[in-house]
Amino acid sequence: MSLYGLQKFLYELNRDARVQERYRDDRAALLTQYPLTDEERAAIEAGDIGLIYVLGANGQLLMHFAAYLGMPWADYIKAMRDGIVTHGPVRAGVYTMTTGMDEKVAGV
Amino acid sequence: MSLYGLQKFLYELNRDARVQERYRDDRAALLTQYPLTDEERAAIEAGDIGLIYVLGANGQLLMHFAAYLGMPWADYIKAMRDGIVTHGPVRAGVYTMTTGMDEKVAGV
Amino acid sequence: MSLVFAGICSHAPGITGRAHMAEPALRDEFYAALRQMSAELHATKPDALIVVAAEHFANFFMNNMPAFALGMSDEYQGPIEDPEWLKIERRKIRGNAALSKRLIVEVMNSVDVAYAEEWKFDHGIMVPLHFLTPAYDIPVIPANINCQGPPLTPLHRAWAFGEALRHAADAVPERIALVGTGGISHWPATPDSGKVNEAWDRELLDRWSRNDRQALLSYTDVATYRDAGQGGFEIRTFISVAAAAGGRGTIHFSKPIPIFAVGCTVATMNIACRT
Amino acid sequence: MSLVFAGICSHAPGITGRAHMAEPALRDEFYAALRQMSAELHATKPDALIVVAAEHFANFFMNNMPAFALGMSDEYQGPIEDPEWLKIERRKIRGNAALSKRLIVEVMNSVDVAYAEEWKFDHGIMVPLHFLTPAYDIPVIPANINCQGPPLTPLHRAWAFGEALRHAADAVPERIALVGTGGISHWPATPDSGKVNEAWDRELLDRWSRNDRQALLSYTDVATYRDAGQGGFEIRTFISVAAAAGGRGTIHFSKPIPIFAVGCTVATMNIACRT
Ligand SMILES: [Fe+3]
Ligand SMILES: [Fe+3]
Repeated sequence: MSLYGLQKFLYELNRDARVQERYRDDRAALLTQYPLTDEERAAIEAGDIGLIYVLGANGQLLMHFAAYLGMPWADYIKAMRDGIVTHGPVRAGVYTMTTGMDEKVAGV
Repeated sequence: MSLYGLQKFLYELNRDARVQERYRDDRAALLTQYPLTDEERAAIEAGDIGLIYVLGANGQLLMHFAAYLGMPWADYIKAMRDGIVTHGPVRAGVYTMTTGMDEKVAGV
Repeated sequence: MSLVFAGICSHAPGITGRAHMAEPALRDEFYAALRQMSAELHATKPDALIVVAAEHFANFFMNNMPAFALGMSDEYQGPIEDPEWLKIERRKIRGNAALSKRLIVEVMNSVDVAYAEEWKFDHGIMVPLHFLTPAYDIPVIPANINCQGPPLTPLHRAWAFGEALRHAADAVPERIALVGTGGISHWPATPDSGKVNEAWDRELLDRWSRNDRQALLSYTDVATYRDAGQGGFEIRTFISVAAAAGGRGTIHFSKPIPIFAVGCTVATMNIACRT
Repeated sequence: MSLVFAGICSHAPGITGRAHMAEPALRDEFYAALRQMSAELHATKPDALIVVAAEHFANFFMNNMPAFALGMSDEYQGPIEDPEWLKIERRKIRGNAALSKRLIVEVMNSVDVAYAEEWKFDHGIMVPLHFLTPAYDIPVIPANINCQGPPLTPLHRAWAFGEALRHAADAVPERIALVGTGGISHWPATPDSGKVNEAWDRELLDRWSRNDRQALLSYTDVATYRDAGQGGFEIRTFISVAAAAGGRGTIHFSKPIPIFAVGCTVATMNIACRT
């Protein structure tokens, strides 16, 4: 249920200008609307893309949050790699099976 | 597309406390978010249940708006009957085929 | 393990919300039939109860209107309506996400169901639960059929959905109960609210009790609307239960209660072996 | 009247959004193949273009995740993403609600599609349109398959969806074009972004070109994930097109462009008579 809340926040932030407005102006209140663990809430507050990836958020949601935070593509890819180094393998969601990270196939 | 906007407003008002809050505090701004004709917007502003029924809103949406406006069940049924007398037959939606209104089968 | 119980009942919000306005003797007879169904349901010791409900625009809208939906959460809420209006207190209702997922994967082999990891129950589920599981002691798996916003789910697909639910119930180790809820002929939330076509209802319930697939699927939406109102579109939920159970039905209660805006119905069906 | 065109192409957001980072000669060869497909598409004089796209959580979420969805509006918008990020300007795109409704009613006879009276196109539809109908001169009908949030739509149902679209296209008086869009093997929006399994892609496209139903439906999600990444789940869109067209396919372009995070593909299929 918790990854559900994390992903729903990302979904609504991505598609709704009003949620983006509240994210800027009233973040704490906004986040109380989603069922989030403390770790998830802190990761969102900090814009910690690497941790959010490890927590299991789908990249189709996460890449737009990274773009919203102003992160260039190469930094976004690097943040996910760093997340795995810091926090270990992806814990939930469709990427739990993802393996090696020694290739830099995108060239970034 | 317009009945769609009218019904979507009712749907979101029915299920979302934040929309209800904006309906109370910031109605005009809230209503700009929905594609509405002037007639639809005026009917919502006035809480004109009879006209909204004639405009085609589904009763599964409309009955909750009537309840939200504090209208008892008998008044809600009467408002729809009065709407047809005042504005003519239902113009769109699933009730366009609805016929007579001479029976008071519900006893209200 | 298998489907262990199958039944149908009404769900109109007036059943609880306008209870005080009904003729007491008639109302209490209806309530007693619902309580009897509750006893029969519990006697089958189900691990979960699938409630096949009808679309009322509580969770879904025409921006993404599923022909069929199934819940996939460990916890639901209800009623979504004003509790004062429905006269049912708002509460959490236990689900079973893991069981839901196994059922959904099975159903998806033949019916393209949308899944929903949250769901706010409206009167279509809360009214039945209020009588059938008043202690909320059986985990619920909500299901939905689009009976409200055209294009409506075709009747033969509602039959296919029932068959798919049966296959799924038989494929999991748990004991599964199934209740379909809907009005038969009725004109809810319209100026004709309270009108009932008793002859049409008798014929529908006769076809249902005989589990006459061909007769059940021969209704057209145009004729149903003419004879049974837009509320008549909800026969889809009853059709699904007939397809799932495959047996013969027994009508325990069937009388119009106009202030409830529906011909109130309580019926069960025996579970036939799958052929 | 009938299905008049069938094709497939890639839709990765990098194709437009990171165009400046790609090797120019390779990129331009790919763009030329897309423009050639655009010319072939226009030559068939379609009245509407159905784009079968893959779920990316732009319009739908796990609170109501349809296995299949079809748009039913006269007007759509796109891209939903930041136009700067995708490098495609935000605009309105013409649809055809009445035609959508007739198609949906036909499709619903065998596939339980959700309908959507609004839809904000993401890169999955905007990138193909940017190249295929740069003047936005053909009304679009968006379609969606859940390739993203498990439980995913089974492959054999994606085939059934393609067959249903074909039946529907043949049942309406309009000339219908169909484009399926998706990556083949790819690991989009992951640390492995840019990785491509060329051998797997060749095999998939070979099965697709031969329209080998059994071979196309023999992939399992576990094996696809292992060999082709989560992006490989999008083969569902290609499978639908093969089922709809029923003919043999021709691959016009198929090369990895790592910065686009996908093996870029352009292919068309001839329309076989229905048996
Ligand atoms: Fe109902
Ligand atoms: Fe994609």
